Parts: sequence; structure tokens; C-alpha cells
Amino acid sequence: MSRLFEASVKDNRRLAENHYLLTFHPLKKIRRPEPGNFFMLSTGNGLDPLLKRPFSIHRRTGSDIRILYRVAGRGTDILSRKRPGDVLQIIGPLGNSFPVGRSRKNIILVAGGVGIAPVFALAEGLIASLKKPVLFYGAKTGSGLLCIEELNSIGIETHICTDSGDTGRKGPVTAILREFIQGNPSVSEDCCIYACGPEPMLRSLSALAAEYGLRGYAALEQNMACGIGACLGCIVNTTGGYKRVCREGPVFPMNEILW
Amino acid sequence: MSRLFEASVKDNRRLAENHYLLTFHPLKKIRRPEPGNFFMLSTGNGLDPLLKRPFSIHRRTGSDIRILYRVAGRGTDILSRKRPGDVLQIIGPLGNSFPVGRSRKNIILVAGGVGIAPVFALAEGLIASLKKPVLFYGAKTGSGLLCIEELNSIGIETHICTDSGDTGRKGPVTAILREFIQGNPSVSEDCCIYACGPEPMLRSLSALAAEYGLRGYAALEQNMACGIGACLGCIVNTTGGYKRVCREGPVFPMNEILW
Amino acid sequence: MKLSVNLGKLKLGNPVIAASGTFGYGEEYSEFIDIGRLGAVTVKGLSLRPKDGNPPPRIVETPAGMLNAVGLQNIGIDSFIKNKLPFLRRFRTRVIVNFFGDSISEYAEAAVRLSSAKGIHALEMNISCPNKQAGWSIFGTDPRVTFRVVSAVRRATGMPLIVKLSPNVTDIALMAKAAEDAGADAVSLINTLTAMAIDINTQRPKLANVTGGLSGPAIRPVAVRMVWECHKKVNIPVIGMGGIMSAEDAIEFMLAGATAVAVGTANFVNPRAALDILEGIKSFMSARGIRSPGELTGAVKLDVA
Amino acid sequence: MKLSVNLGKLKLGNPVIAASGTFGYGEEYSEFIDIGRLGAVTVKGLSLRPKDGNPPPRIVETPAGMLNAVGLQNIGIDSFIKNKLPFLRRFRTRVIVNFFGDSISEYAEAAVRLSSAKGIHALEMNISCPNKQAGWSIFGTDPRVTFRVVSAVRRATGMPLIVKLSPNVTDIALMAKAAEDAGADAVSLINTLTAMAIDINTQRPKLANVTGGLSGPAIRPVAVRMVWECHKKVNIPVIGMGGIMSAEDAIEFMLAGATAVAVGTANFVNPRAALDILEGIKSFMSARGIRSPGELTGAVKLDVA
Ligand SMILES: Cc1cc2nc3c(=O)[nH]c(=O)nc-3n(C[C@H](O)[C@H](O)[C@H](O)COP(=O)(O)OP(=O)(O)OC[C@H]3O[C@@H](n4cnc5c(N)ncnc54)[C@H](O)[C@@H]3O)c2cc1C
Ligand SMILES: Cc1cc2nc3c(=O)[nH]c(=O)nc-3n(C[C@H](O)[C@H](O)[C@H](O)COP(=O)(O)OP(=O)(O)OC[C@H]3O[C@@H](n4cnc5c(N)ncnc54)[C@H](O)[C@@H]3O)c2cc1C
Ligand SMILES: Cc1cc2nc3c(=O)[nH]c(=O)nc-3n(C[C@H](O)[C@H](O)[C@H](O)COP(=O)(O)O)c2cc1C
Ligand SMILES: Cc1cc2nc3c(=O)[nH]c(=O)nc-3n(C[C@H](O)[C@H](O)[C@H](O)COP(=O)(O)O)c2cc1C
Ligand code: FES
Ligand code: FES
Repeated sequence: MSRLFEASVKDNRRLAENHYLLTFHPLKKIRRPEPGNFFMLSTGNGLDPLLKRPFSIHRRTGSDIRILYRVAGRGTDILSRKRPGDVLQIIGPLGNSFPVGRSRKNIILVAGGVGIAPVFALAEGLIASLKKPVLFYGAKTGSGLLCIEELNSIGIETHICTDSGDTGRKGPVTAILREFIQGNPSVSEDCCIYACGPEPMLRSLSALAAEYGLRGYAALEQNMACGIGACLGCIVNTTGGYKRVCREGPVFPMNEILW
Repeated sequence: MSRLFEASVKDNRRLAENHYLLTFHPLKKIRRPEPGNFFMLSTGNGLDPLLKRPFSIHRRTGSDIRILYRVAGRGTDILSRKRPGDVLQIIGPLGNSFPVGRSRKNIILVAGGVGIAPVFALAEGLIASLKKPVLFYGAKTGSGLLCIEELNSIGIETHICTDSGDTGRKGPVTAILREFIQGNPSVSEDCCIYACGPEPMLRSLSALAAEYGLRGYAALEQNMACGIGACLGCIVNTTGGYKRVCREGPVFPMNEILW
Repeated sequence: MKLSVNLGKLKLGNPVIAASGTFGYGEEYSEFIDIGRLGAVTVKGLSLRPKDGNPPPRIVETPAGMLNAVGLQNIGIDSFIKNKLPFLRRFRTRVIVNFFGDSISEYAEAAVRLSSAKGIHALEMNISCPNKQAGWSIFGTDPRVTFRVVSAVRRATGMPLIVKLSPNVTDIALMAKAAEDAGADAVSLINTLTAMAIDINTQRPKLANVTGGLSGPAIRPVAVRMVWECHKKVNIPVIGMGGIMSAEDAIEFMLAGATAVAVGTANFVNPRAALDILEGIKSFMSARGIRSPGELTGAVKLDVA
Repeated sequence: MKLSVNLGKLKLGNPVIAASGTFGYGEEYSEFIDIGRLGAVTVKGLSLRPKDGNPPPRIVETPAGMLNAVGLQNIGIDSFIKNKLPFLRRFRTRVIVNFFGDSISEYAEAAVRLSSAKGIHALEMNISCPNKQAGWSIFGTDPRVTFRVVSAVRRATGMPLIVKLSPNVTDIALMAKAAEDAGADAVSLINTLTAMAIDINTQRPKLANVTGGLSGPAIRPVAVRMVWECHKKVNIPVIGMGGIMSAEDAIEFMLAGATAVAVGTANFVNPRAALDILEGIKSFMSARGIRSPGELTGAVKLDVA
């Protein structure tokens, strides 16, 4: 099963300002993606934009794959204008996935903004295997909180907050999590955090985890050219030296990342 | 009325292998294009392809404009995949038009392949003003003969030929025209030829016209960057020196062109 | 908010210039934009006598760029002054005349001739056009020769003098320095990169002239680097150009060290480009509370974040 | 139809090579294509000691291209021989090892070390990487220094020796000549063009290293021109690269004078690119009745049509 394939767009809908949900149908059988894995998608039709763009698996429905994305620049802008029937060149699934092999009692999920994309995939998988994760989900404003209905429908306990305070509690997601941990001292026993979001959020989350001695994993982002470990473009500095986000990651133990 | 405008694609249909008919609707009022005029159309959505592509006005229906085009490379390939609702950036109408001001008795139109695009526009105009042009139309094979039905519907006398002989008479359009001129000595009185097609065709047509002392005009093609006379990229060598196809042309008196 | 910038003795109302060879003699674009609103219009390169230029094909598209081998076709200085300059004089915009010669004395003579015409605000010496044959290119690739030809023109004219540099060199800052030392008021860069494309079906070069100059967004990262290198090396203002398509691109050049920017190939793609870019720069400045374009010039931050 | 080509003493089964730094150590692509079918695989540039390379961000996209400032990160020659070479030995493909040093003696020592390893078919000296600091770049920009470093390596190894040239020079043919005179078996070109991009929001360079190397289709017309210039000047074979995305592009380089071609950035966009290009060249040759790739090399027609 080659990880290079074409897919046709089945649906591409706007969820909120600058945020879209794309469903694509692989035109051949592909490997089953795990939460944390990502795909490299072509966007344009000429030589500009040139490189493929990385997006996390957000959901699987049958053989269809969904990605949830924010329009961040040229490539995602062009992507947002794809219509059903358009064909994409894709590489994937790529990278490692969230390590949930060992069962843990207390699973804490943390997402910031469009970082909900892979965290949702993980949540859905955990709930399917009868785990009871708790999700902390933050965004700048309420309109940046995505797929709230989907979250409700999988029935995950969700703590919501926004910087503006217009939806959920006001404040950064790490502050809400800190209160939660303080109010539930037992969570630190056999607990694991899985997170995805903007770098500042992940950085302060790492600090929080270190403070309470909690284990945790974060899915990182870095500019990518190849997505398969060849260009050495996507590195992150870790306690074990430079590592490739596309190959050794995108998911790294939080305590190994040198922010 | 600026000649820079946006238009939405209304229809884009395949007519024959590699040949398409695009109908676009200008999103603001534009100048009325005359037969021979052309438009510069954007094709891609990034910076590659970079330059706009020139296409002749083929037909007008109300405020909608039609162009008839052959997929010749990257830009036209991308164009062929546009769908209704897609938006194009366009400059035009540009260039001069076929000079039909003075009425002439014998009007001969000559088209090769997709060169029918502007010749049809001219034919339609002539017939609307109650002239009786005769059209000589050649292509490699029958499948390269475009808009035959439209030609029938405007009721123009059409002599068809193909290189392969699978449709119409076998041979180059200039050979058929030569026979016609020989069989109708009176045509040379007050006659004018208007032509568009591949360069070799136009070249031998010029020679034929010179031989019989016929006046004629040809619509030329040349690589273009700006379409408005600024880049000096699109020149053709004439008895009056280098001239810009986009500005002094695309229609030139055949006897002035130095092939 | 102030928009004006100084290029030595030349003062522009704003930092956006139309690049030589891409804006005709100004007329062609006056239908699309009010050219009077541009900081300056640079006209197609002129020589003492008119030139026919190269045979066609002269241009070909390449990935995110284009090659041209127009070959310096122009109507000649006299005809320009008589037939084109009067039109340009009607506008507020500054008129920069790009020119070249086949020898040092021709350069100087051209400068003299242009200096006496009314309505020209600055001269831009093209020592970098890659389309001329043979030894000619050394004007723009050997700093000693550059120094000599610029010095000769400097002696010949009191007008603001801009030297347009070729990117086809190992060390562009050295060339900028030579121009500065010879008395140039500003340098402009980059001209096109010498390049080539071959049609694999005919096995012939796609340009009749075999090689041509690459312009457009493809070359922008090279141009930004060169502007940055020159800005560090010389004390005269730098006019940045090469693939500017948007206000963002223009600001990138200013951060790298450009006092003003020129818009070239973008005019072909969008005849309103130069003005759209000016508007974009204004919005950027007002959104950031930047009071003068000079605050952006060379403001790239190189310290570790 | 014969596909093999000779690069001096090095014989390749076909003219398509994977370019250094864009194909990892071969392993990364073996899942997508049978790397044994490539003419050669060039591995990421190696040095005597492992190198960490530059901090992130290391890459950024630009119009029809990309900048990289990987900074020559590599696992070092010893680890390569021990951990990566055994995998490559399993394939029919030729293995070209790209390497560099910080001094002439390091270059020579690296060549000696690599020459004793089994399964390496040729060495490619990178004298052109623009990512190193300071005076280093003169290995690839001053023909006298190029002559000296290549001569030293030539004395150190009997293996086929390819010299990879920098495009950041005024006269690339002069550099190719220096390499030839010093005993190189072939030259490869082009490496990346030194370039820069600035984020206008943060006002910081988009690369942590400030400047980086531009690759991809954007640079192809410059690369084709340089291959043509070198082919005219030297008698050793030229390996052409720079923005090759398709078989057409590869053939364009061959017509300009390349004996073989290398595929770089295209691998990132399409991991099957190198093999697709090989297939395309084969179809082109058989459609035209071309019996050997050599018939294409330098076959551009320059006579007037
Ligand atoms: C493993 C991984 C998974 C991701 N998953 C998602 C997701 O599920 N949803 C989502 O909205 N976004 C995701 N991103 C971020 C997404 O890839 C970028 O927002 C996108 O590449 C921006 O492209 P652009 O052309 O719109 O922006 P531009 O800024 O125009 O892009 C220019 C270049 O920078 C690169 N780039 C810019 N920002 C990023 C970034 N944050 N990460 C990586 N490359 C970047 C682009 O790939 C491109 O090469 C993910 C990134 C990584 C590395
Ligand atoms: C005034 C004028 C009117 C035209 N009208 C029509 C028309 O009605 N229908 C039609 O099918 N074609 C017409 N053409 C030709 C059409 O412009 C080209 O076929 C088209 O530009 C090819 O673009 P491409 O990207 O598909 O090809 P590519 O070969 O990929 O294009 C590469 C570059 O070469 C230029 N180019 C290639 N061939 C031509 C050509 N023959 N003329 C001008 N530029 C060319 C392109 O514009 C582009 O810049 C006209 C050309 C001109 C000059
Ligand atoms: C068609 C064309 C003609 C040009 N003619 C001239 C010229 O006459 N003199 C000159 O100094 N530069 C000339 N240039 C170079 C441009 O002024 C500019 O330096 C270069 O194109 C890079 O900018 P751009 O990428 O924005 O086009 C020409 C460029 C093009 C594309
Ligand atoms: C990410 C990256 C890493 C590279 N590393 C090396 C290297 O280690 N040694 C070298 O000689 N060239 C290196 N190159 C240059 C390429 O081998 C090639 O010369 C250049 O990219 C032009 O070809 P392309 O446009 O097809 O990529 C690298 C290029 C890229 C994009
Ligand atoms: S993206 Fe190329 S190594 Fe990770
Ligand atoms: S296309 Fe620019 S002058 Fe004609």
C-alpha cells in the first residue's frame, strides 16, 4: 500500500471564519491513519504553490478522510476553494501517532484552536475503546471553537475557555487546566496529557506538566518540504538533539522538547 | 470603462479533442469587442502560470463573451478545468480589429484549425450587415473542424478541407482557395481576404494573395506578456519595421508582413 | 503619515516606482491607473540612436517568471524627448530615464543629452542588461570598469544618478560600492538574471537571442538577499526590485534595505499592480503606526528572537 | 535503445540521478520507488565529523521554489559507512557520496576515508554550499581556490570525482574549467542560489540562518543557461540540475549540454519524481528514435531556423 495516492474531494465546507472541513476520498486503498498521523496535500495546479502542505487526520468515516484546517496563507486559501470532484495528490499517512498503548486512568486532552483537529481524532478513538478522557479546549474567541457539536456527540467531558471570555471561561487553557489539577489531586496518579495547539500554549503546558510531574505528549508543527524524513527541514530541538517532526514526530514527549 | 475586469465562468465545454468553448460573464460593463480583438485571461491561482494568455473574441451573446480555444500547454490546460462560477482576471478588449469599414463585393474568409475563433466573429458580423462572405476552412482532420453547426446556422457559404481528407476536400486550404479563384476570375475584383490560422498557412496564403494581386489581412499570434504594448515582447517584422502584435495588430495587411 | 522618500538629490512623493522596460513610456498604463500617483516612472532604456532590438520570439514564460530578450529596442533619446516626454510632463510623478551606451563615451554623451531636457528628474544607467553581445557585459560585472563608466557619466551630468546593477556577479555589494565611489546617488537592483530555455520539440532555444533575462517572482528571494547585502555595504540609497507582486513583497525589500521599490513584471500580470502596491504599503504603515517609509528601510531584525 | 551514460570513469545505467540533500540516504524513498532503477543516488553531504546543522526554521517556500538552510546537518562519514551504506549496497544503482570540509586538508582527508569504503562509486565535492559562514564560500567562487582544493582531493583519491559548482558567480564556465584543470572527472551544477526571505509581520528573516539556498523550478532557466555555458567550455561531462520537475525539463538540460541530470526539490513534491522522469525520457527517446542519451547532450540547435 503506497503512501502516495490521489484522492477526490467529496466535501469542503466552511465551519467558521477561516476554518474549513475537507473530506476526501482516496482513489486507492491506503494505510489506516492513526491519531497524530498527518498527510501532505497538494494545493495548486501549477508550480506555485510548489510544496505540499501537512494536515493532521481529523476523522475517518469509512474510507473517507477528513481534515480540519485554518486558512493560514496561500496554500490553505487555495485549498479552501476546492470543490467536490477536484483531485488532490497526497502523501500519507505520515509520522508517528499519540502513544496510547498502555492504559492510563486519567487522560487529559488539551487543544488550542485548530489544534483540535488531531486531538478530536484521538478523543474519538479513546472513547471508542471505552476510555474517559477529559478535554480542555481553548481559542481566542467562541468562533474559533470548532466542532463543538461533534464533541458533544461523542460525549466527551469538555472544558471550554476563550481569551475573550465570550464563550466558556475566560483565560488561557493552561490556567483552566491548572485549576482542574489543583481541584482534583488524584489526576496526577497515572495521568497522561495529549496536546496540540499553538507553540506558546504547548510551551506553558509543558511547564505546567513539569511542575506537577505529569507525563505528556505534544503534536508539533514545523515547516515541511518532504514530509518523509529526507530534507531535514522540519527539525525540533530535543534533549536527544535535533529530531525531524515528520519522522520522529509530530508527537513528542513534552519533557524532551527544548522550547 | 476600464479594460481590466473580472468575469465569472458561465460555461466551459469540450467541443472536440483538446478544444473548448468558454463563456464568461464580465462582472462589470466592458467595451464592446470587435472581431479581431483579443482578451488576456488569467489561468492559474498562484504565481505559476504567471502571465495572462491571449484569446480572440469568438462570439458575443448579450453581455457574455465566448472564446474558443485549443489546449496548447499548461495555461490552456488549467483553463479547460475551470467550472461555472470560477472567476477570471481579464484585460481587454485589446488590439485592432479586421478592417471591414469599406464595403467590398467579394469577401473571402480563411481559417485554419482554431483560427476559426476570430474568423467566425467576423463572419457573424458581416452576415449581420448583409454581406455575403465565403469561408474556406481547413484542419488536420475532421475532428479539428470546430463550430460547423454554428457556421451552418449563420448560413455562410463554407468550403471545408482537411489534410487527412476524412472530411471535406483533401488538401491545404490554400489549394482549395486557389482553385476557387481560378474558377471565379471575377472574385479578384474588389476582393479582400481575412484570415487566421497557423503561420505556415498564413504564409502560403500571403503568397497566393500576392500572386493574384488580392488584398488581405491576417490575424497573427506571438508570445505576449502585457498585451497592451508595454513590454515590446510580441513583435512581428513588417515592411515598416518591427511592430507589436498586441498594439499595431493582431491584424496586419498580409503584404506588409515579412515572414 | 509621510510617504515621501529621498534618493540622494531626488525626492519622490512615495516609494513606488515603475521599473524600466516594463512600463513602456508611461502612456500604455495611463488608461489603467493615474500614473501621476506613482513615486516615479522609469522609462524603457534609451540610447543615442534608436535600436531595433532582437528578432522574435522575445519572451517566454518560465515557472513563476519570464525570460525576455527584447534587446534594448528603443526609439532613441531624441525621439523620446520630442514625442514621449511631453506626455509624462503632464503628471506629478518623477520621471527617471533609463539609458545605456555601447562605450564609455556613448554613456557620457547620452547623459549630457538627457540632462538638458525638461521634465527628466533622474537618470538610471543600465550597466547590467544581459542581452547585449560579447564584452559589453563587463560594464556591469567588473567593478573597475563599473567605476570608470559611472565616473564618466558622473562628470557629464549634475542630475541625480542611479546605477542599475546586474545580479549576475559573485559579489553584488562590491559593484554597489564601485558605483558609490564613482559618485552615484543611488543604486537600483536587481536587473534580470541571465537565463535560457530550450524547446525540446524543436531543439531550439525558446528565445531567438538564445539567452534572455529572468524576471518575476521566481527571482525575488535572490533580489532580497542582494538588496540586503548592498544596503549593508553602501551609504547611498538602494532601490529594490525583482519579482515584487504585492505590497508584502515591497515591504520585504524595504526591510532588507530598500529606500524605494520598483515594480516590473507585475505590471504585465496586473496593470494596476504598482498602484495596488502603493495602497497596500499605506495600509500596512497606518495599521502599524509607521510614520515614514524610512522606518522600514533596513529594519529587518537579525538578533536572535 | 541504450540508456547508459559515462561520467568519465563512472558508468551509470541511465542518466537520472537523485540530487544530494534531497534524497536522504536513499532509504526514505525506497518505499515509494525501486531506487535500484535510478542511474545514481547522491547522498546528503557528509563531513568527517557529524554536524548538527542550523536551528529551525530551515525551509520556506518561495514562488515556484524553496529556500533551505539545513546547514549541512549530517551523521558524519564513519556513521554513514557503518549505518547507511549497507542498505544502499543492496541496489544496482550507483552511489555518489557528496562531501565537504572546512579546509583543504579536511576535504582531502574525507576523500581518503570515503575511498576505502565498499559500495561507493563516485565522490561529489560540494564546494558551493552557501550556508556556511564567512570566508568558506571562496572554495566555490574563486577559481584559483577551486583549483587548489580540487587538486588536493584529486591527489587523495583515485575514485571518479565530480565537482559541484556554485551558481553564485559571475562566470560559472571559469569555475568548471578550474575543476577540469585540477583533474575532476565531471562537474555538476547548479547548487542553490543564495537568497533570503523576510516575514513582514515579525520583521525577521524567515530562516533562522538569515540566508538560504533557492532551489526548485524557479531557478531552472538560470541552471540551463549555466549548463550550456559550462558544456561549451569544458571537455568533461556535465551533470545538470536545478528545478527539474519533469522529463521535459530533464531533456532541456541534456540539450543544453548535460550528460546526466539530477532531480532535487522535485522529490519532495512527488516522491516518485526521479523514476517518472526516467520513464518520460525513455518514452521521448523511443518516440524520436533516439538510440542513446548522448545524442541529446548539447544537441540544442543554434543556427537560424
Ligand atoms: C504535522 C502537521 C500537522 C498539521 N495539521 C494541521 C491541521 O490539521 N490543520 C491545520 O489547519 N493546520 C495544520 N498544520 C499547519 C498547516 O500545515 C499550515 O497551516 C499550512 O501548511 C499553511 O500553509 P499556507 O500555504 O496556507 O501558509 P503559508 O504561510 O503561505 O505557507 C508557506 C509555507 O510555510 C509552511 N507553513 C506555514 N505555516 C506552517 C505550519 N504551522 N506548519 C507547517 N508548515 C507551515 C507551508 O507548509 C508552506 O510551505 C499542520 C502542520 C504540521 C507540520
Ligand atoms: C492575439 C492572439 C489571439 C489568440 N487567440 C486564440 C484563440 O482564440 N484560441 C486559441 O486557442 N488560441 C489563441 N491564441 C493562442 C493562445 O494564446 C496560446 O495557445 C496560449 O497562450 C497557449 O498557452 P498555454 O499556457 O496553454 O501554452 P504554453 O506553451 O504552456 O504557454 C507558454 C507561454 O507561451 C505563450 N504562447 C504559447 N503559444 C502561443 C501562441 N500561439 N500565441 C501566443 N502566445 C503563446 C503563452 O501565452 C505562455 O506565455 C491567440 C494568441 C494571440 C497572440
Ligand atoms: C520586458 C522587460 C524589459 C526590460 N527592459 C529593461 C531596460 O530597458 N532597462 C533596464 O535597466 N531594465 C530592464 N528590465 C529589467 C526590469 O527593469 C527589472 O530590473 C527586472 O525585470 C526585475 O524586476 P521584476 O522581476 O519586477 O520584473 C526589463 C525587464 C523586462 C521584463
Ligand atoms: C533541502 C536541500 C538540501 C541540500 N543539500 C545539499 C548537500 O548536502 N550537498 C549539495 O551538494 N547540494 C545540496 N543541495 C542542492 C541540491 O543537490 C541541488 O543542487 C539544488 O537543490 C538544485 O536542484 P533542484 O532545484 O532540483 O533542487 C540541497 C538542496 C536542498 C533543497
Ligand atoms: S519535512 Fe523533510 S525531513 Fe521532515
Ligand atoms: S505583449 Fe507586451 S508589447 Fe505586446
